Amino acid sequence: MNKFILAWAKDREIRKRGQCGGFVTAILKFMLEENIVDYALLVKKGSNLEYSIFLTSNPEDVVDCAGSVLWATPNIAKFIAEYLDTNEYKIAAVCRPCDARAIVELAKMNQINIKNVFMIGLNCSGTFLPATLERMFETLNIRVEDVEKVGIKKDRFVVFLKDGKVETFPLEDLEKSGLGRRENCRRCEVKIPRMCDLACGKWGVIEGKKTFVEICSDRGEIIVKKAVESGVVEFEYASDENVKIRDELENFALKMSEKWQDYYFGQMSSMSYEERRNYWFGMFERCIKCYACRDVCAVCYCNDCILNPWRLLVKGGEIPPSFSFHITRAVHIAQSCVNCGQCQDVCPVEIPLSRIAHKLNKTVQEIWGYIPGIRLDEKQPLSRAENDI
Amino acid sequence: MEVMEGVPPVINLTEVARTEKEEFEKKVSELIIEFGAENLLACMQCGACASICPLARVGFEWYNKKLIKAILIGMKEELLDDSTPWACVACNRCTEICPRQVSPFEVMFAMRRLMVEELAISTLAIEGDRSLYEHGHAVYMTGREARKKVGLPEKPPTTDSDEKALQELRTILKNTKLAELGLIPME
Amino acid sequence: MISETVSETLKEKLKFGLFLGCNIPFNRPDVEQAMRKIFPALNVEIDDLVGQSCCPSWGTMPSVDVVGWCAVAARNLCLGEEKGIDLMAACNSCYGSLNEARHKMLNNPEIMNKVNEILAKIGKKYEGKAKCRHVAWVLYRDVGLEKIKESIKYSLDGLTIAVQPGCHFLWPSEVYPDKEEDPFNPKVLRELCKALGADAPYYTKLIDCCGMGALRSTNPEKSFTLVKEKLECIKEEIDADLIVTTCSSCLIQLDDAQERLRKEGKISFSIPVLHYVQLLALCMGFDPQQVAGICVTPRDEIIKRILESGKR
Amino acid sequence: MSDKDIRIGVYICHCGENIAGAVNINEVAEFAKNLPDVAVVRDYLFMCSDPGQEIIKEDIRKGLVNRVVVAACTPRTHEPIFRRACEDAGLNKYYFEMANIRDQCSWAHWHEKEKATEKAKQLIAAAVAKARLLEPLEDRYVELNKNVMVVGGGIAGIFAALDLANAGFKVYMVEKNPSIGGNMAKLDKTFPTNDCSACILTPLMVEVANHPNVELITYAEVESVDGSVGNFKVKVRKKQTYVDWEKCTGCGACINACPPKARVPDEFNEGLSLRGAIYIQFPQAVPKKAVIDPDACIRCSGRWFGEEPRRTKDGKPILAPCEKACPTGACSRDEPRDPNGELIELNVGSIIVATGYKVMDKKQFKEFSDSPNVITALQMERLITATGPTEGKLIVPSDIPKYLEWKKKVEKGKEAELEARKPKVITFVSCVGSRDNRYHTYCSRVCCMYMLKQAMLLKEKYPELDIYMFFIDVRTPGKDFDEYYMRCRNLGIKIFKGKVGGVQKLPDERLLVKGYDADLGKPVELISDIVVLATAIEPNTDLKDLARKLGINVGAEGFLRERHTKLYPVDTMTEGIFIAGCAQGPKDIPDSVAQAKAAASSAASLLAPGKMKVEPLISEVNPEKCTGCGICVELCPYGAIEMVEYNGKRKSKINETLCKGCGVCAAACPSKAITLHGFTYEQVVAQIRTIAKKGVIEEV
Repeated sequence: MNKFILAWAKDREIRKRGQCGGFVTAILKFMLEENIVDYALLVKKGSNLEYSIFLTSNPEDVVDCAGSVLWATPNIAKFIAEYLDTNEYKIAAVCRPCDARAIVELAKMNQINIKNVFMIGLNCSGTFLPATLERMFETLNIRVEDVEKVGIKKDRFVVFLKDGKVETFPLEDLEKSGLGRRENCRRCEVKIPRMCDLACGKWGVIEGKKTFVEICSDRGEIIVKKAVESGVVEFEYASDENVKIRDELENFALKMSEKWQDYYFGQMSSMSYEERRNYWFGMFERCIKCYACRDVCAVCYCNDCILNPWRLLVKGGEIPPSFSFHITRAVHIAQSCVNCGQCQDVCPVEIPLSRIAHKLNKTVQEIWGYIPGIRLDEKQPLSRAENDI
Repeated sequence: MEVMEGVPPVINLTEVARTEKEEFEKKVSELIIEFGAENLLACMQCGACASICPLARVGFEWYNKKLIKAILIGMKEELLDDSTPWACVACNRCTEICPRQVSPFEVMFAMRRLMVEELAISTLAIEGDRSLYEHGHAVYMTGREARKKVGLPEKPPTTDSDEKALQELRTILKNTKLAELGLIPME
Repeated sequence: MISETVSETLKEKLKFGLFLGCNIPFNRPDVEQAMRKIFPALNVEIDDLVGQSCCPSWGTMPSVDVVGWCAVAARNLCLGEEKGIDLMAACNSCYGSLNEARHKMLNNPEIMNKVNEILAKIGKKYEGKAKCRHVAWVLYRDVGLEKIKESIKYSLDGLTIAVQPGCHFLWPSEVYPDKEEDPFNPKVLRELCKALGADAPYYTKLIDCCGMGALRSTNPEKSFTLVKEKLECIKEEIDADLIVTTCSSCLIQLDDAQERLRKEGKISFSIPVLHYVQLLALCMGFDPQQVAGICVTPRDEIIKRILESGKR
Repeated sequence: MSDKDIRIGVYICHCGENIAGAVNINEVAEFAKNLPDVAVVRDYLFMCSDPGQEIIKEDIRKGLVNRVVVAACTPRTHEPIFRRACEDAGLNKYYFEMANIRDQCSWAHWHEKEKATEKAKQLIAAAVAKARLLEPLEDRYVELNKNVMVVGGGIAGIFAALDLANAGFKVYMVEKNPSIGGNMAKLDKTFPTNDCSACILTPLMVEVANHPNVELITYAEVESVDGSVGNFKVKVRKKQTYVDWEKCTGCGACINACPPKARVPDEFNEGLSLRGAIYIQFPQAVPKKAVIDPDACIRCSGRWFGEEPRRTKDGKPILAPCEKACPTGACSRDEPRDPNGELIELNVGSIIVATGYKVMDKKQFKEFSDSPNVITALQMERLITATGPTEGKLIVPSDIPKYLEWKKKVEKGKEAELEARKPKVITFVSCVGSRDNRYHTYCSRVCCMYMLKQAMLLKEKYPELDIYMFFIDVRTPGKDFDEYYMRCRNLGIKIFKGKVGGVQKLPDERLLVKGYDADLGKPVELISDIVVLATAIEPNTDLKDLARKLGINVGAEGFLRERHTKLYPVDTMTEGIFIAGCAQGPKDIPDSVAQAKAAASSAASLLAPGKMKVEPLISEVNPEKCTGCGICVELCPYGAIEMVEYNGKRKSKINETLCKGCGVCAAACPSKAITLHGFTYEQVVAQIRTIAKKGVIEEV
């Protein structure tokens, strides 16, 4: 089988309800039906801007979760590591690139048994926080109730209204005014999750409701073959034109990220040492030590965190905590940080935590050429001994 | 420049040390290092540089090895009076083979720089710098017959025929020690 | 290294800034003319680098102030860097002074910064990309021996050449963009001469200094002892028909001093001296008056011999 | 912590003037008195001396103190001494802590006395802060395997092996070449007595080979080393010899049969002659066995091992010449041979590394020309020795091919005239690659002496020879060495103080030498027939690799590093591994032998008791805290950590016999689930906090 295919669900209902021809929904349903996996892990849309992580073993439930939710920022990797025993159960998970990268990182640390996690990746050019989205609708004079779904098309923010109308707005202008995508998404450097078994998305599809699928692993190929054989999924090979368009869109998105990285990191590096220290220490002063950043971190995994009060570093009852609280956290995740942005999302005092973590990780990348969450067989640089006397 | 051949029959080290301490602000070795011979102190006086030095071969007094030794001892006045450094052809054989990477060539030239600083140079040596300032060329000739003879335009496409470029060069030179020492007009 | 990439990109176009220096345009313009003839014929574009100056030569800025030395050199190098090309020199002193200055700047950020502070005053900045190449290396490595063989009209079969690469072609090998495999047994100039059909054997004093430059201006007598030793070795060991150098200083010294030594009765022979680009120009058939018309030690006979014997 | 009864004694050493010269002892003592839990503060001229130790013991015995802090010099040499003092007085010796106020304080800040005093206070406060958190630990004992592996069969290895074998230890001698003997076997005579090298070496080679306690494993290299002192598990790869050594009698018939096309430079003759693809390393080799160099072998009869022979028309097999020549069938190619050779596993308690040196090639010294008549001193050695390529006849090296040609003719019974040129002038050049920033900054130590030796041997044998020697300095620091030098001068050898800067070839293969004489203050030049370069002694190319396998250190110059230059000159940082000979640094034969015997005695005294006390300063995993991420497993340099099942989860576990207490795992563990006893996180953090607070001990 070729690496690149265009595929869609054969079932008319699924094709109608699902995004891009319902390929992902069909595959998940198929895997549950055939008992290839015990559970499917996906995101379910609620009313208005609500959503929830949804774990099911019932194939029929999958169809209810069809459709994309750009304001969902589920912490898939953390959920798996925390609540699912991947040695015991087989799971198919729908992941965005950052989720998939976190899963890979945790797998390297023996926290997830990746053999039992089938990853269906979704291309991603960014997500929105529900609260930000609400403010955006307000600014753009759109009623939340009227919105069917939202999307991003190149540099435009697209709103699909329930009455069938489609409105688009320049994303960059929105973002410059403090709206738009989450900060980490703007800087994100992985748009197509090739570390998954299947990387799916609409990029590269020229016409019709189809999903562009890049098959990234042997088992991914087997599943697609089986699904095709069982008549659940139909496909055609992607043409050179399809692939070219997809590459162009990916590069466009990456270029945008590069610009944002230059912006955020440029801000940091243009500060003098003094300024920079004052800036960050000022930020850390705000900390109320709620531990949310730590608890939500997709690549943290210790049973007994050394930042727990009275364990070695942090005094109980002291607020703000000593700066070593933040430094320790930053250093602990520096090599593995996948820039998922969860820490920053949850911070009640709005410290730009993902910015510092991402910047530190970029430094690790520069020194060792290690990009976290890309290759399972590549050890983290700080966990590796070089045989060089 | 007066060429002083020969060394005093006895070198009075006590006197050399006293002069260096009492009469100069800085040790001559420190000055030489400042003037570019960074590895001066690595020298172990093995003599390899002297074995292949053209100056030593034709009988100059203070060729590389001896110059370094004299600097390390702290001799200054004798060296300032001597012309050897100005005869150095900068051939750099010594740099190539020096086992301590001292670059004796650089010591020779640092010595020249020290002599310039102390204005212990003849007008002859200054001439090149003046010519460089005047024309942009160290060697300069007004006679253009040779160029015409071989079928070339009278003036080469250098600072010689480009006033703006010459001014640029002069600006550069005015920002160097040449101007500081008053060897060319100050800015 | 950034500098390598510049020469890589040059490979396709083969374009160099012709760096003249002082001795060539004023003393030996026939060498300049020879270069202006041969390179276009070899399909190498040359740029005049209008506004270039002295490299600076050893007796000037290098003897005064390291930063000043580098600043003058950097201005010349900038002329090439601004056009994305390397410089090319036929004078070893220029080759040495420019490359040593560049080496100092690349290895010492402090010098580089100070130089660029000075250059800023004339609106220039040197980034260390452009370097100075030697004509011999350009001919040997970029143009290639094959192309040289193809381009010549007259061959030098039967001639014995004593080569004089010159000190700044070899040392300090660390600073040069092109390096002889063994700087104490240089091969490039010998290969270049062989490509013209001549024999260019090793002789004991092949790498010895000619005694030019500061040594000659400081003490001509002492300088001439060196050149005499060298000439005698050439005569005795290989009895050369011709001396070929790739350095304008060596050219002047070997050519001038020979005449003087003859007059003083210190030697009794006469060996014509040519710069390699002149020899190549002659072999390519250019007008001897233009490309080799200036000398002290007579060349007429050897030129006649070349033009008569080796027509291909 | 405060509920425990902690009474700390702080003992400040003056170290003569070493500490007291920069640190104000009284001020520091006053400061220490006010530190929490400090019961006693005393100072003394030399705390490590007997009366000094007695002060500590007395306080312990009287019950005045139950934790001891000594502020003195380096724990590397002195911690064991003070620990023992505590133990003698009845205190658990791990209730001891040391503050180094000499190496890192008084010495470093000798000219800043106030700051030195301030720093001493902080260091002592930090040590006190740690001492408050110390725990009692118990020593462990490990059983020791009494076998020893000696790596390298040169003169040092041979002596180490013989001494141990004679003391009753089983010795495995691993040598990478087919024969033992090392570099010494290549030498003609040895200074300062001019003994014939072969005469004193070969009997020892035979003795070690025949010793019932020694097992020779030649043509073999160490592949891997696991385990630790007392229990090293070594894998040795015996290279494929392609000759059945059981059958080979060393008769040499095969060597003569090997065709000229298969000839390559002979390593034993330093490339001055050629050897066949099948060869015996040298005539006096031990074991005297042939090997085939598979890279040189041209597969004469179109046949390799295990391949069917081609056959003549009448069906007879066509055999390779060596195969045909061998009278015992040792060279038979009927059976296939594994090119990887054989892996031998050894269990040993101690290892002695005596892998020797190599001399620098002259190739990199371009200024000395590429003439074949410019040779290294080791080549000169081969040129003058009776076992060399010319059987000791002195001719210029460029004519050796002529000599070999001539010899072949004579051997075939033909009459022939030898036309090789005999040298009239020989020049020696010292410090080639030594004392040279571009190559080796060290002095190779033996060059001056061997140059003098060669010059003397030459001059004595050929009085008409002119010998010129160029030294930077003549270094003869050894018994009878300077007398040897004077003997040379008296023979009329011309000695110059100055380095040769270049050698140029003359058209007739003679050499123009350009030197310098410091005494005349002038460059000098001469025409010489042979130039001998005293090229530097340098570490073997694979020494770094071997050191890595053994887990021992290599110094910046590339030689094996001893634990302490003066006090532990044959020990390494890895317990149980000793070093001797030129692998540790350039040295002459007497020094190599002395070191070898010292290494043997160190190994013997370590292994003789059969068991050994091991410090309990090792790491331990708390499985409750461990998340099983496995970072520590990857990082452990001793392979001491593995993942095990614990309550149904994978957790890491540390093997205490392998753990050396380096602390890498404890530092790397993100959960801090690993404790390094004696350096616990709490203890180290307490030290750091104290220093960060400028000597104020914080109650946590």
